[in-house]
This record gives sequence, structure tokens and C-alpha cells, in this order.
Amino acid sequence: MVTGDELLLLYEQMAVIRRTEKAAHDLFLSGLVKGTTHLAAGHEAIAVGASAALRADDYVFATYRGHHHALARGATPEECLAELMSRATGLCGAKGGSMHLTKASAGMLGSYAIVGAHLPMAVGAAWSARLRGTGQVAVAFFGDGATNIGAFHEALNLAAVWKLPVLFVCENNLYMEYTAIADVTAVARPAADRAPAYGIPGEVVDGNDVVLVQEAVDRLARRARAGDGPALLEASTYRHYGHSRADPAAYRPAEEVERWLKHDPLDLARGRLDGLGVSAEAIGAADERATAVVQKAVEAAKAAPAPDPAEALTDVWADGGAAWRN
Amino acid sequence: MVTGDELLLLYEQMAVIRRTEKAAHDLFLSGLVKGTTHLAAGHEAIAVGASAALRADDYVFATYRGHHHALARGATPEECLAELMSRATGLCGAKGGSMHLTKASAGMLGSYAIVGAHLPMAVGAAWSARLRGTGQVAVAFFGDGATNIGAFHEALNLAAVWKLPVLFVCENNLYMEYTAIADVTAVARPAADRAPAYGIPGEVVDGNDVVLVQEAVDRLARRARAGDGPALLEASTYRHYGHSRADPAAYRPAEEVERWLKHDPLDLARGRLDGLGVSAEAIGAADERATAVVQKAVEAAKAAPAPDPAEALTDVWADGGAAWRN
Amino acid sequence: MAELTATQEAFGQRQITYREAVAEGIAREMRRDPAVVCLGEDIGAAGGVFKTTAGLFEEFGPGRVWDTPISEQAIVGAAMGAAMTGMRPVAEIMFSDFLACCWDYLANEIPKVRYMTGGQVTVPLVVRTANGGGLGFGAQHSQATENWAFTVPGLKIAAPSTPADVVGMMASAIRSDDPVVFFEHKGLFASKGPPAPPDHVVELGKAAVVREGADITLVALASMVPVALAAAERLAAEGIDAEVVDLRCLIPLDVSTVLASLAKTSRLTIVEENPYQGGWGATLVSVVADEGFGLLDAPVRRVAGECVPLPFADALEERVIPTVDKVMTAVRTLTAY
Amino acid sequence: MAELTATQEAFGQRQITYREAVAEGIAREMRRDPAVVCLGEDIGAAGGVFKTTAGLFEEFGPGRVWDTPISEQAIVGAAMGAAMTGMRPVAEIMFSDFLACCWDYLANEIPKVRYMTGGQVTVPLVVRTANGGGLGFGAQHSQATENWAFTVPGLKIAAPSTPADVVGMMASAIRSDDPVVFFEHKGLFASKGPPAPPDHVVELGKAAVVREGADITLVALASMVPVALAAAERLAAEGIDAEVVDLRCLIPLDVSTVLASLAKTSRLTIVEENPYQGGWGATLVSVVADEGFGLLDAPVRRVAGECVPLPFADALEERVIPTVDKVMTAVRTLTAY
Ligand SMILES: Cc1ncc(C[n+]2csc(CCOP(=O)(O)OP(=O)(O)O)c2C)c(N)n1
Ligand SMILES: Cc1ncc(C[n+]2csc(CCOP(=O)(O)OP(=O)(O)O)c2C)c(N)n1
Ligand SMILES: [Mg+2]
Ligand SMILES: [Mg+2]
Repeated sequence: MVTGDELLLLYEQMAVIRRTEKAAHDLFLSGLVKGTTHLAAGHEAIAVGASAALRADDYVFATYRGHHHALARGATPEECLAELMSRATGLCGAKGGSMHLTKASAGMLGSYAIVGAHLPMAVGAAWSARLRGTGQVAVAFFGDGATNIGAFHEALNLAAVWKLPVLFVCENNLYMEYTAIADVTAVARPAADRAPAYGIPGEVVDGNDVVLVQEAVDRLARRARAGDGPALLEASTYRHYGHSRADPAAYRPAEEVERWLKHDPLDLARGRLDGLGVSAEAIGAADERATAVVQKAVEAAKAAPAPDPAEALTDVWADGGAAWRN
Repeated sequence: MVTGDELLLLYEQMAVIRRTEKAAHDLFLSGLVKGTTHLAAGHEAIAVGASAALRADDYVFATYRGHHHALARGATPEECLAELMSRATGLCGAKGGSMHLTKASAGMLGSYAIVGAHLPMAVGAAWSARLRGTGQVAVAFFGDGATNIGAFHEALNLAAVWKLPVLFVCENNLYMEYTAIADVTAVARPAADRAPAYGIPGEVVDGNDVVLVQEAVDRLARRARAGDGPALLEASTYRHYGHSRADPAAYRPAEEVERWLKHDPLDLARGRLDGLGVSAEAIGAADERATAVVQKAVEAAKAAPAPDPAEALTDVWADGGAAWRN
Repeated sequence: MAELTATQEAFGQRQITYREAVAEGIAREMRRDPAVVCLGEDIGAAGGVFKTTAGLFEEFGPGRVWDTPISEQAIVGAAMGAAMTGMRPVAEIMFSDFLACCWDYLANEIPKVRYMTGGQVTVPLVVRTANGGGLGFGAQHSQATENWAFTVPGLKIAAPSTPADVVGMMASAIRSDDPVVFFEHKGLFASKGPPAPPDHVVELGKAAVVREGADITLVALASMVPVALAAAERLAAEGIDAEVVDLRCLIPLDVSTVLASLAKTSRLTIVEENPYQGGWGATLVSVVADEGFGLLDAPVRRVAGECVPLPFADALEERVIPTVDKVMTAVRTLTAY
Repeated sequence: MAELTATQEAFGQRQITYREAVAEGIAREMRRDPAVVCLGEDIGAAGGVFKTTAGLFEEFGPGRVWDTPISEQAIVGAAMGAAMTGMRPVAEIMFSDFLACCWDYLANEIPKVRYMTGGQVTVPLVVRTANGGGLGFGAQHSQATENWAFTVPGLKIAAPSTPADVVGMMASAIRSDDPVVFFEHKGLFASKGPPAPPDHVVELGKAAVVREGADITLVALASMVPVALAAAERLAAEGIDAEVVDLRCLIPLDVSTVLASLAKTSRLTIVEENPYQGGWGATLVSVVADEGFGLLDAPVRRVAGECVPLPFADALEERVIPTVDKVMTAVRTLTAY
């Protein structure tokens, strides 16, 4: 079981993510973030709980809604926000943007914007870990909507057949873009109810409780490392903002929103911290540190330069260039 | 329950298919059929049993291993063999070939050579039937290997969510090309064990027993027509030839082959006919008619002309032409 | 352009957006023909993520406007099956990049089934999709993928540049007994133009000369049409009189209009958003270099996307997608040849 | 060619088939580098449906040669994930038509991830696939789909025409830190040629002048190289001296070799199996019509596949795929210009 001090660290990570997402939202509305953003406020416990259960050299693959995973794996708010704000100092040099946050050096192998596409990649990373005998696991995080696309099926079957150390973690926030997952899915639990089709464990966890997430991922990752194969974890959660950009999410019933906002990951963690005897001051100090980090990050990102246009024609190939002909 | 006379008709259809496949095999070996063939000898009961349970206006979608379905739906041995032999009189004017036998006028909406691709099409045909209120059902026949491809998953989920009148019939012959399905599938029953993932019935039937196939398809088709949605039927069977062309199927254990050859659809039907009091003479006469039909078909196909090369540039577009520019 | 629009509006001519035109074009056909049904992700009550199906669910109800799971293969595959059996489905693939998720249907099934069955079946469907870049959506949501479709015989390819053309070409596309891939440009959704007259039908495969000129022919498609027009306006100030052809469709390809223009101008520049390598303009140039060789007084140049993925930042994206400046540079070089 | 082969064999020079060269090329790299692993359908004990992986399972075992389910997305997606994490996977997609079933990986993921991460990751993988027609496999198993890959920046594209090139280019492809799509032509599998010397490496992006000539340049790829060579032999009898360039790779595209040849011959015909619309030859022509315009003394012609699906019957397929006769007709027209 987690100690108060350990949990306080996780809490602070979640607080940083929450504030980074709020900053991204505000920056988008003020025109400083172009394109689109898919904010993960509300999903913090999944990223932070899972990361806490993983090794530093494990592999994570995420979606366009992936800020929380990048941050939980060690990307700084500054490099994330700089990326969103099209700065040369961004995580991907402003070539990726909000949907493609990647920090390979921290095992965050990318955010992919084609629903479901990264599940087979995670299978491949797990295969690679097994071939190299490293004991690493790979984790693919994906939304409820991804459970109905073909790549999901192919990835789970292959992972099961090859008994690979890969975890499939579904962040079930009840909605795809503007349509409820329940309206377009043949089973009640879009992920967990599919696990038997691949002969693998399928579990459901409260994705807003960072401790429960950590425990579940820890257990399934140990199992995977021990050679017992993949597992599917469905983490229930809810997004605080709309799907993307300025979506007001009017399609969600008010009672539902209210109910979920009362089941907030940060609140839950605070309750647990209290139970573990962590003082309100200590929690408040963590909150303040988080606020300060994100504020500084916003300032630094704002001050950073735009990328050199010449960068557009680099890094297609491993030699750093983009020449397709002589 | 089927009567002796009814079953004799089904038997004769199976006998015609068996002989057509034998003819196709011999013609391939003698160089008169080019490209490739995927013979369905051994699978006859599935096509004939299912067809017997369907309405004339129902829709059937099949695979590259689809001769039996074309024949069961009313294509003649002559038009099938002529197609295989690249004759102008072939079912598709020799534009399709063995893998693409189609007789749209008989509701045989095509044989598709990309594994799994036709499952969503069948879903669409069922959707169309529902939209037009015709009471038709659509049936997709596919191999065990198709259960691991993405299109399978997407088709089944959509069919279930929209509660469409479509049946998914898996012809499980234990092998894909040269690899056993058991080696690459996470569950024991590649089709039936996946049905719960879509909240639909999943049944297993002896696919070599034409009567059991007919009964199962009849029951599931009624259910579908009544608005109760799709179903998955896994029919166990075995192919008598190799996967395609001249494949000797050396990868199959001798005992397994022997066991299955003893469980032949024609033998099983003959046993049932005997039980129903149909005389050996009547069965023999059906066999002879089948032999004669196929012999005549081979002669006629041999005598038919090759297609006019100009036909290569027709029928891309609905206007009959192939012009892509002015 | 902006001023022109303002003037027209001042004189009381109603303008509609390209986005509205999409929904209008579909609605007109749905009113006309009960066989027309729509399917796609979030196209129903939500009206589509680009609001290009706004109002359809309200007018036609859930029996004709169907929300789907995120299952691109099932969407397009089901549309195909329905089209083969008496319906005229209009399937939406949200971003044209996602055509890759159902490419088998676009490349191997839909365009081939009529041919390989010897003409037994037709597939009267439309796959609509939001295409193109310039909006900072990054590498996987910004591509101009009309060149993918262009590699596959058996697909008609429409890519209108104005609201009226959207309506008129949508009519032709939905009425077509052949499959049509209909590229709606994301960068044009907010642009405005005169509404389409009643019963407006623009035949597929007819390019439009949208600006007459004597010195050089600019051939463009979709969002590159306003770019080419803007370049032409600015070149006029330099004394270069460019003719601009809006190709409107890639298949059928209106070669005649291009060659006729070239007969007048003797010089050609193609403006295309898709990458230079494998871009549609290359095929047009190859036809011209064969059949129009004698007409050419100068090299032919293609101003196309750079051969890189689409980057996120504005500063980078502008370096990749053709701009007015790049077109002007190309034209100046050729007219000086 | 046949006689030549016979002569060489008579003189004791061993010949190997193109098919054998594929397995040989992979085996050489697997011996060299333990990071090289293979995956695909029926590639293990069965040796591949074209026997192009024969012997690998026996030599390297199940830990390095992996049979997969029929899951093209999982095959290529897993190869990508493995390539990003230290392996050098060689994935087989049985027929190149099936690339459509995993097109998202080829179009949107593999070629873009290095760029969109700002260079953080590389994807050193090879996707091998049996390409092309002429064998009566029908519309869904016969396409020359190198033009699909050619629409996507970020993929290297190899398509060898001889056994030795297969080995040498396979070495380059597997050692490449960039993703390579390796097209093996079904129509060439049974063809024979001299074996590759030890450590044979053919750099990607280098065309080969396989026949020198002064009157016209024929540029061809893969199975069209023997067609172009045969046409050149027969044209020689008519007094036309054709130079034949085997392009070998589409990306990187060796424009220099083509322009250098053109500087000599002033006339150009491209021979390509993929359809005229959207074929790779179009891009090459567009480069020539721009940068090589001054070199041209005649129109440029592309002898390409007809813009139809591939029909089954021989009599029909021959009408669609370029033949020696079609090449000769094109050349005669241009040399007479
Ligand atoms: C293949 C594909 N289809 C459609 C989309 C458009 N799209 C982006 S996010 C999204 C909803 C995804 O929902 P879910 O998987 O539940 O994830 P969430 O956004 O809720 O985190 C859709 C449809 C896409 N990016 N990729
Ligand atoms: C998408 C795709 N991948 C691979 C193939 C090659 N292929 C043709 S048949 C076949 C085996 C199919 O096995 P199964 O589904 O069991 O059907 P069966 O041949 O046994 O009837 C394979 C791999 C294909 N046609 N399509
Ligand atoms: Mg969701
Ligand atoms: Mg099978």
C-alpha cells in the first residue's frame, strides 16, 4: 500500500497535469495555441497511477489526448506547452503539436492521432522487449472509442497469441467525440467485455482513483513481466472539458457531469491523503508548487522563439534530411 | 425435419459441387485453368445447407474459396468452369476468375479475395434490406483465418449495434493457407468464442452435415428476419485439397486427414438418406446426373471462345466504359 | 475576394459558406431520392465535427442519418454493400487521412467489383471527407490525399472550390452510378460564395476557367484555386496575364480544357497541395508533355506540397504547402523563359 | 536472355532465381545482425507462399522467424513498434494489394513518426511484398502498387529486377535506418541471373544503365526492365538504338541518371506497370518537363498500365499491362517525331 509521502508525490503530479491542461485551454481560447487540443483534465489518475507502477524503461504509447501521459512520464509542462504554442523549444520542435507529444528518452514513444493505430505498435514494442530479453513492458493507453476499430482486435489477438508483455489500458470516459460509446458498442464494457475474445484478463478499475490504478497496473505489469502475457484494463473516467478545442460538450447530461465532477481524481487523492495523515498544509504546498511550475512554464513558452521555417525540411530521414531525389 | 426427397436434392447439389471441384482441379493441373484456384471440396454441406435455408432474394457474400457458394446459389457448373478457363462465357466474362465468382442475379453478390473484406459489405446489404423493409437477410461466409482481421471485428460490432439481419458463417477448416488457425488465435473457437464480444449468439455446428447446417441457418435467419439481429455460426469442416493450386497440404497430419475424410459431407448425407428410406438406386441416379452435368460443363467450357481483348477496357464505369479523361 | 464578398452582400446577394453548402447539397439529394442515406461518425445529432451535416438529422431523422462507431472499414464497407443492393449511401470519413484506415475498400473493393464481376453490379456511393492542411492539425490530420485516390482506377474524384460547386457536384456525385470520393477542403469550410440556384447540377469531369488570361495557364484544385487566383491578381500588376483553370474533378480528368487553355498561353503551371512525389499534377503534366508537347514554349512547373509530412507550427506548415508567393515565383520563371 | 543464361550455365556460372535471392538476401542480413527478425503469414516452416523465405525458419528458428495471424495491421504495426525499440524487423505482406489492409501504417504512421516527433525516433524496418500482375491472379492479387507508396513522403521504395540486385538492395534496405517498402515482382520470381557476390550491397537510389543507346531513353522498373530490354533488342533491328535505365528505386529517385541519359538521347519513354493515372512515371516526367525541358527533342511518352482493374484472363490482362509491342510502338512514334 502506498504511503502518504508517496501519494503526495502522485498528487502533485496530478495537480501539475490539471494546471497544465487548464493553461492549454486558456492559451487555446486566447489564440496562442493553434490547431486543436484534446485535454485530459479528469484523466490524471490513469496516467499518474500507471506511470507510478511502471519502470523507467517501459514503453508508453498514447493518443491525441496524451498530455497527461507525456507529463506523467517526465516531459515538463514547459516543453509540452511550448510544443502546443508552436515554439522551437517544444517537445517535438513544434513539428508534432498537441496530438503528437512524444518524449522517447523517457519511454513515452508517442501520441498518435489515428484512433487505435498505436495498439499494434505497443505489441511490437513488447515483442521487441521479449526478443531482447529486457523485462520491459509496453503500455497502450486508448479511449473507449478505439475498442471498435480493427487495429484493436488485431493487436489484442497477436499479443495474446505471442504472450507478450503488453498492457492495454482503456480510458473509458463514456464518449467518443460527441457521441456516447454506449450508442455504438455491442457490449456494456467496451474494453473489458472484449477480453475473453482474446483469452486474456479483462479488469475494470476506477480510473479516477490513482491508488487503485497504480495497484492494478502494478499487478498486471508484474504478470506480464513474468511471461504470463497481456491484459486489458478498463479505467472509468470522465473528461472535464469537451472533446477538443472549444467543444462545450452540451451533449452530456448535466446530472452526469455533476456526478463525475464530484468524483474528481484530485479530490479522491486528497481524501486518501487525509486518511493517511498528510496535513492540509503539505497538500496546499504541493498545489502551490504545481501552480508555480505551470505558471513559469507558460511564461517560458511564451518567451520562446518560433521554429526556423527551414526546420520544415529536416528529419524526414534518419540522416536528418528530407531529400527524396538527387 | 427434411424429407428424403428434399435431402436427395441437397445431396445432388453437393455431388455437383464435388465433381465441379474435381474438374477444376484436373483442369488446373492440365494447364487449362491459369492463375490459382481454392477448391471447396469438403465444404459442400455448408453452402448447400445454408442456401436451402435462405430465400431466393437473400444476399450471399463469399471468399476466393467460393465455388460452392456460387453453385449452391444457382450458378451452373458450365459458367463457373468457363470462368476458370478464361472463356467469354464465364460467369464474369473471364474478368473475375476463380477467386471472384459472382452471380448477382441469384443474390450471390460476389467472392472477395481480401480476407475479411466482405463482412462489412454483408452488413451493408443487411442494412439496406432493413432500410428498404424487404425482410431479406445477408450472409457472409468466411474462413477461420478471417476471424483475426480487423474488418471482422468492425463488421460484427456494427451489425450488433444496428441489430441487422446478417449472419456470419465461419467455415472453420482448421487451417489458413499452410498454418493452423490454432497457432495464431487466442481462443479455441476462432469465431464462436468471439460472439460474446458483440453480444450476439455464437453457435458451433458440424459443417459437414448438410441437415444440421440447414437447421442452424434456418433458425438464425428467422431470428434475424424477425428483427432480433445478427448471429455467428461456426461450421467445422475440412478441405479435401490443399489451400490452393497444387498445394499437397503436407503440413496436415495424416491421421487428421484420414479422420476428416471419413467424416465426408456426401457420405454423411448418404447415411441420412439411407435412414430416410431413399434407395441406393435413387442416390446412384443423382450421382450419375451430377457426373453428367459436370462432364457436359467441362466440354462446353472447353469449346467456348476466349474473351475479346477489347473487353479489357469495358465495365469500369456504370456506362460500360473505362474512360478516365477526355 | 474579401472585398468582393462584402460588396455583393452590400447589394443584398446572400452568401453561403462552403460548410453550409455541403449540408445543403446532401439535403437536396435526400429530398429528391429516398434511397440516399448518410452514415459516419458524429454526423447525426452532432451535425458532424465540421458541421457539414448540420440539420440533416433534424430533417431526415435517424432512419436516414446514421451515427457509427469508430470503424472506418465498417462504414465504407457497409456503404458498399448497401450501394450494391439498392441504396445510395453517403459515407463520411471525418478526415481524409483516415481513408488509410479503410483503404482496402477504396483501393481493392469498391472500384473493382463492377469490373471483376463483368459488370454485374454497380456501386453508387459517395465517400465524403475533409481534406487538406493549413490549419495546424499536424501530420495525421492535414494531408491532401486526393493523390491516393488518384492511383486507383475506378473511383471518380471530386474536389470543389466554391459553395455553389459543392452543391452542384454533390448532386452529380450522389446521382452517379459510379463511386465518387468527394474531397471537401477544411481550409475552405468557412469561405463564402453565392448560393447554388435550385436544381443546380455540375457535371463531374468539367473543369472551369475561372480567370481568363493569355500568358500562362495555372491549373489548380480546391483550396489551391483561391491561391492561384490571388497569384494571378498580383501577377497582373506585373503585367503577366494568367489564366486560371479550376479542375474541380481529378477523375474524370478534363484534359481538353487544359490543352485548350495551353493552346492560347503556351505555358503551364500546376498548383497542387498534395506532395510533389506522386501528386496528381504529375499525371496531368505527363499528358501535356505527350499530347501538348508542341504547344509548350517553356518548361512545365508544378508548385506542389514539399515531400515531407505536414508539420504542426504555422511557420513550418507555410513552408510545406504552396503559397501565393511560390506560385508567383514559378510563373515569373516560366514567363521569362 | 534465355540463351544468354544457357550459355553462362554452360560455362559453369551458377544462376539463382529471383525467388532464391530474396531468401538469400534476408539470410545474409540475419547472419550479420541479430536485431533482424522476420514476421508474416506462413513465412516460417512453410517458407512463404512464394517460397521467398525458404530456409530461414530452419536456419534461424522460431525466435527470429515468426508466423502471424491474418492481421496485416498487427504485422506492420508490430514491426513499427519493434523498429522503434531496437529491432530491425522485416515484415512480409503476402501480396502488395494487401498493403491496403494496413495502409494507415504505411501512409500515416511509419513515414511520419520520425518527423512529427522532431527526429526523436527512427523506424528501421522493411516491408516486403509480392507485387505486380501477369499471372492471372485477378483484380485483387495482381496490382503493381508501388505508386501507392510513392504518394507518401517518408518511405523508401525499392523494386529490384535481377537476383543480384535483390540481394544487394535487401542488404541496403535492412541496414537502412529509414523504413523501406521492398517490392518483389511476382512475375520475376522464377527468373534467373548470376548470384550476388559476397557482401554485395547496392545503395538505394542508384539507377543502373542496363543497356547503352543513343536514340532514346527507356526508363523502367522491376518486371518492366526485361520488357524494355526486349523492346530495345527488337528496335535495334529496326535501327533504333535505345538506352535502358533500370530505376531500381523510386525513393530516393535517381533523377540525375535519367537526365544524363536524356542529355545523350533527347527522347524519353517510361515503361511502368502501374496505371497511367497516378503512376510513378508521371512524377519523373514532370521533373523532366521542368528541369530537362531543354533536352527534349520530342514528346515524352509513358507506356503504363491501362486505367482499369486487372482482369483475370490472359487475353485481357495482356491488353492492360505494358508489352514489348506497346513499348516499340511508343518508341517508333517518338523517334519519328
Ligand atoms: C481512425 C480514426 N477515426 C476517427 C478519428 C476522429 N476522432 C478523433 S478522437 C475521436 C473520438 C475518440 O474517442 P475515444 O476513443 O473514446 O477517446 P477520447 O477522445 O474519449 O479520449 C474520433 C472519432 C480519428 N482520429 N481516427
Ligand atoms: C488480407 C489478406 N491477407 C492475406 C491473404 C492471403 N490469403 C489468402 S487465403 C488465406 C488463408 C485464409 O484462411 P481461412 O480464412 O481459414 O480460409 P480458407 O482458405 O481456409 O477457406 C490467406 C492468408 C488475403 N487474401 N487477404
Ligand atoms: Mg472516450
Ligand atoms: Mg481455413
